[in-house]
Amino acid sequence: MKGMSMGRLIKNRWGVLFLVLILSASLLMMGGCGSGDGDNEASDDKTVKIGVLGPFTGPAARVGEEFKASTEMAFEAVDYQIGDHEIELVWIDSESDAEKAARAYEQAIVKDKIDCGFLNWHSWVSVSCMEVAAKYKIPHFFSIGGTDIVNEKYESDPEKYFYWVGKGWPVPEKLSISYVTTLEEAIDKGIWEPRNKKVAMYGVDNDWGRGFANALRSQFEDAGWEVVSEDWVALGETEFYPMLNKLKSLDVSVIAGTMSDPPSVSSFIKQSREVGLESLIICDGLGWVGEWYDLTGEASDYVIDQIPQWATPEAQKFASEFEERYGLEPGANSGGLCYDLARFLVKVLETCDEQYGDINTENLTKIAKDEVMTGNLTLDDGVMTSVYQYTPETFPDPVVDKEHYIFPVIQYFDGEAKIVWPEEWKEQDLQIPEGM
Amino acid sequence: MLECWVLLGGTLDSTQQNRNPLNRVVCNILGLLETKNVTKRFGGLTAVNDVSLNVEEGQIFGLIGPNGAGKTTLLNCISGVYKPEEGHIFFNGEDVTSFSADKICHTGIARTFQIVHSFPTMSVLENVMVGATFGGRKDREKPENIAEKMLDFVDFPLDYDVLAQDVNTVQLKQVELARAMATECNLLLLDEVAAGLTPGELDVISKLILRIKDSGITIIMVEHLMKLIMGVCDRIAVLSFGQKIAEGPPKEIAENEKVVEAYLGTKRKH
Amino acid sequence: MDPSQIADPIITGLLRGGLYALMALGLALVFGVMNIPNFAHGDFYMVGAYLAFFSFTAFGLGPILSIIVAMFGAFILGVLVEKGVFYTLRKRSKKNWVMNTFLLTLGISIVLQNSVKMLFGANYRGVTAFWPGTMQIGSINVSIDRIVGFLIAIIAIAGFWVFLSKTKVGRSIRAVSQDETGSQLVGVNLNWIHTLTFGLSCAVAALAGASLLSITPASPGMGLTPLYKSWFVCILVGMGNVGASIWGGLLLGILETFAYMQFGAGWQDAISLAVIILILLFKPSGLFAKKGVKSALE
Amino acid sequence: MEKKGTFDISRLNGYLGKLGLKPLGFLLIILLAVIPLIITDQFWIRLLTSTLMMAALAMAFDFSAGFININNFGLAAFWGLGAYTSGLLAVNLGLSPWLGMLAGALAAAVLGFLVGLLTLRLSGIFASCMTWFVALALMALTTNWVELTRGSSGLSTPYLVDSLSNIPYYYVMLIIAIGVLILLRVITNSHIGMAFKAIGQDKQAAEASGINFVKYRIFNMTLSCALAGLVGGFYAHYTGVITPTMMHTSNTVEALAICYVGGRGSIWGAILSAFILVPAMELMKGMMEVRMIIYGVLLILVMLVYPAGLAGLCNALYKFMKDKGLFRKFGFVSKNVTGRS
Repeated sequence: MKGMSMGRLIKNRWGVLFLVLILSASLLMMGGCGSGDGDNEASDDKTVKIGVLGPFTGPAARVGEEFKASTEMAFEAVDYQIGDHEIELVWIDSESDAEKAARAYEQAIVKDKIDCGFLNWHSWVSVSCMEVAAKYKIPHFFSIGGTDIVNEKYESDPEKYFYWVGKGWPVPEKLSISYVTTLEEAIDKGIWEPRNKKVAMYGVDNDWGRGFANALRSQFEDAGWEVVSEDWVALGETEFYPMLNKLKSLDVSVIAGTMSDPPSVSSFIKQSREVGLESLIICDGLGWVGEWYDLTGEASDYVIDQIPQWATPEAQKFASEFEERYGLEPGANSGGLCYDLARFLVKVLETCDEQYGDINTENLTKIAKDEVMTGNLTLDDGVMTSVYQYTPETFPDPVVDKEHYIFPVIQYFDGEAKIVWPEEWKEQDLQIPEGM
Repeated sequence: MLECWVLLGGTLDSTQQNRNPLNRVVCNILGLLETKNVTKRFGGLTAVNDVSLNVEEGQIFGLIGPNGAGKTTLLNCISGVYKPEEGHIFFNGEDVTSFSADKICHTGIARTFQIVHSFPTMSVLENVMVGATFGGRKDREKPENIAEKMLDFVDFPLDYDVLAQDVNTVQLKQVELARAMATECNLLLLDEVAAGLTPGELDVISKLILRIKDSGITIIMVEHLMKLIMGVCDRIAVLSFGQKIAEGPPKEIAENEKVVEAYLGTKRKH
Repeated sequence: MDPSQIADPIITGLLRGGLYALMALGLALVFGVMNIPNFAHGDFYMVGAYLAFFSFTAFGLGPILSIIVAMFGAFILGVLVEKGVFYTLRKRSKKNWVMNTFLLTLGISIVLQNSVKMLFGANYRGVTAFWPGTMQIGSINVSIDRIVGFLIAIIAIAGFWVFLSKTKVGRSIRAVSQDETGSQLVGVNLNWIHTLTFGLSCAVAALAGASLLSITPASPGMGLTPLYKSWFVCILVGMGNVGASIWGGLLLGILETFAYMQFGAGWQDAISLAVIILILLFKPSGLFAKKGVKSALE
Repeated sequence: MEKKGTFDISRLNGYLGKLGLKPLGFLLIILLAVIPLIITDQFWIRLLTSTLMMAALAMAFDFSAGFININNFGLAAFWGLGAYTSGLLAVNLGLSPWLGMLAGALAAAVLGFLVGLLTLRLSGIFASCMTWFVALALMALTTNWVELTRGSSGLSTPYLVDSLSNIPYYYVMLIIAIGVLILLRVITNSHIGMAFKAIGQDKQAAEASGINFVKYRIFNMTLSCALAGLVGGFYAHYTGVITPTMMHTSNTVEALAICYVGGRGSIWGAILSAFILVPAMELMKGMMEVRMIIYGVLLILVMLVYPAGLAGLCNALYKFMKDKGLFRKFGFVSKNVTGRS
């Protein structure tokens, strides 16, 4: 066989040049970054690295933004300094996906060598990262993801999974009961005479949505309501006409459920108004992120939600400071709660420094076991709710009652939340739209 | 693993059948290829209507007719691209009517296309090797050697390593012929091999066709170009609107009134 | 069975389907004329939504004007992409054109999506409504936005039909889609037709994205769903059959709505895909395949 | 193939040739095998593991795209199918992850076979679309069949080995990747590879040359999907959790980009480009969008400027050096250097 000519193989000199350039550039880049990593390893052990897990991109990116801001604010307050330790935050992006989160978390452990983990939003991410934390024995503090599924996993092997130290949010049933109580009280008082006692459940199709709706479902049934349907929708779905028309034809007095991503929840509320649904809507999580009212408009009037309010002066101060710095209106449950939990973490770090003189994974694990889980260490000046405390009985949930941790039930009007329950905090009675 | 698969898969390349000498003898009497009352319809249109042909071994058999007469369709029926609705096709005495295109190739019928089909990013040699590897018997010499021989045979003028996408039409036709012959066929179907060629190139191709015939391969050719057909064919059949209207040696056909009426008449306007 | 149980999903489905039809029309056009399987089609939809959002909120243009701005913006972007990328490729090679352009459109899609993400973040940007209010159709209430969206789709499709069949340029486009070499012989300027077609297709996608803004808020990854839905439609009716993509779009809308009602939210994709796969199993060239136009078959 | 050489090295070359390898490639494989002895940082080991995984996926992709001209746009779904099969079997029936990997490959092979049948009558780009639709349907099914798969919340799966170290995973993946490489190289270098190329480029001519289109096309689809499933089975027990998003088209696009930058139709080009792109992308993770834009621009530029990709470039360089007689000095003499296949 005769050889091929060079000219045909390399049809295009510029092409070759271009590829060679790309090749060498990538190799250089690899080399450069590689050596950079080597330096990190040698950093002095006075630096404490905290991996902050949050949905920084993906459908819940807005929550991630608030997480970032609140955590920064809490650590700026102590100037990123605990004793003579410097705090370094490592952002771990969960992308709202269990698998990606687990990968990123493991990456942060092996690459960035974090000393402990902090925060998280979704419970399915909790479930996957719990495994990673247990594998590497890294304590992870105050993840918000709160459904039963996290508790179940913890209880399946408390020894192994206690590294997932405390949840920032109790199991849904502890909070969702307030909705049923609110409605029942309104009926007792004669504020509302529902045309029937039928309720339809809906929810985003994941651990959170199903866990919440299931808890609420049995609570409604216990109170003598009939649950006539259940609908699960995919994360990010924005088309609800068929489902809402079905609910409308079922003629229920109440529809109750939750969705956690802004496009879904706002489309749902908006479209419920468009199809003329004549039911009271319980929508847990509508107000979780700041800009919901821009998306729903007046369709959100009369919608019932459960969210802590910026009631205390400290809370209002935090909220206005937050808005000033980041140009975002913080959501109470994302920004606010995160701020409290970050301050709790600061307290944990300080305690660790006082007791052991050194902050590292091992000592933090001891603090988690001896102080946090036992209820010795609490945060009692939270901006969102009075006291954050874990006891061996409630662990991994925080203590939930009116003195410790509870959220008021609210109803929206013109984008403003009015507290309708409990009695002590009430701003007005539950309002019922005409004809319901 | 690979061998296993081939074993399990049975006939990845089914070996050729009907090659025993006794069959051949019978065939010589019956003719190498016979179509019996072949009819092919597309929806309401009958493209080939009740056509019976008998092609004897060693002939160059011409198939002519005006545009849309069903010549290419008949060729496609023989080569297994279409299945006729009615009628049968016998090759070497075997009924091959329902054979798929690749199986037809294994029985010893090869073809070329009206618009050249090639494997553009393979070299010319590889193009021909495809035919030698998959069309021929397994126990022959190396496909590479066969391919080189075939390219030599068709006088392919360029380096055999050149890619098929880089050669011109007449060269592609040569490659296609070489590929078809590399399948070790007994019968070669040529579909308008002269289309788009200059008179000089035409000369090259018609000489080549005669050389192929001399090597013992029977040829059926569909052609528009009268000069070529009359020059090389031993026998000619004429199709018009799907039906065979005449058959015979070239001289007879040229004088046949029906043909002049149906075919040559329209041809002159061209 | 209550008649409204059938009528309601059909109405909802039609309203959805109108915009699928519009998207599919653009896709089919580019495939028919330029032989490009455009996988960046959904991203022009996204660009349209963003343009409409900013014109509506930041510049306070009215809804109609915002939608028009989105259309023109995407048209210009489409022209730039065609001139910059496809024209360059066309000059360089004609071999394996379909596959190569397919990869190019993928690249364009990645670049567009991530540029938008970089510029505007991953936030959702939507408007409450272009035209507040609802309307009763049959037994159900429908927002005015949806009806206007549907009307826009119908008008755009009708406009396209008139353009393609009555104007000289439109006829040239159709000629190119049927026989490229032939139309060149009769003096059609191929480069110009290609650029125009691609631009128009992008404009149509952006039109859909802009008119749906109040239903689907703008976000960088929003284009994927409309993209694969328009692909369903095109393959369902037979690729290259531009006219039939309208029926395909409406059909898909209705099919999805029924699946949604019967099996619950989330299942509509799985069900409609299964149905389409079944249809293609028995009729691989599509429901309304035309003879002589490009088809999916070997 | 094998030319008797006076030097041992040329005989080695001949043996490697049978496995579809070149001496340089063989050296690189040995290098990869000893890397964990040199680099102990777990991060790098993990990075190399993901790189090998993407390389294996890209090779499986190339097996279809580069030969029978079908871009298997649903490859990620077959990857996910393998992962879910293996994960579910391990979680519900307690099947060993090692067997689970094979089960994953088998499940993906079965679906690949069916998709092959389904797309039989469709031409290249439409067959690609069809695999995509099947993949979307599979992803929708996995997401919505919450009772079985736990839906978008993700399925927790047991780890493959009970160890904090990532080195065992690295070696398992290395063996899989090399296995995939050798298997695919051997197949594509044989007459089967020629048949693939032929049916990919011209179906009619291939059939007229005696190639059974149906068998080869389905064989190709089945094998390529099975390999993706095998890698998926490994992945399920590597991360410990799988979600339906792993079936997302963006993962296919990643494999596709790696395959095309590597140069399609070469198989080994995919490994080369994976080793450049995956680490580069990982190290740029801080700039999420920018790195994706680089991906897109790279894809466009490769298609516009140098479609032969890295493999084509390497072959050209090899050829150039051979023509200058640079190899003869070192005894690297081999007849079978056509630079292609």
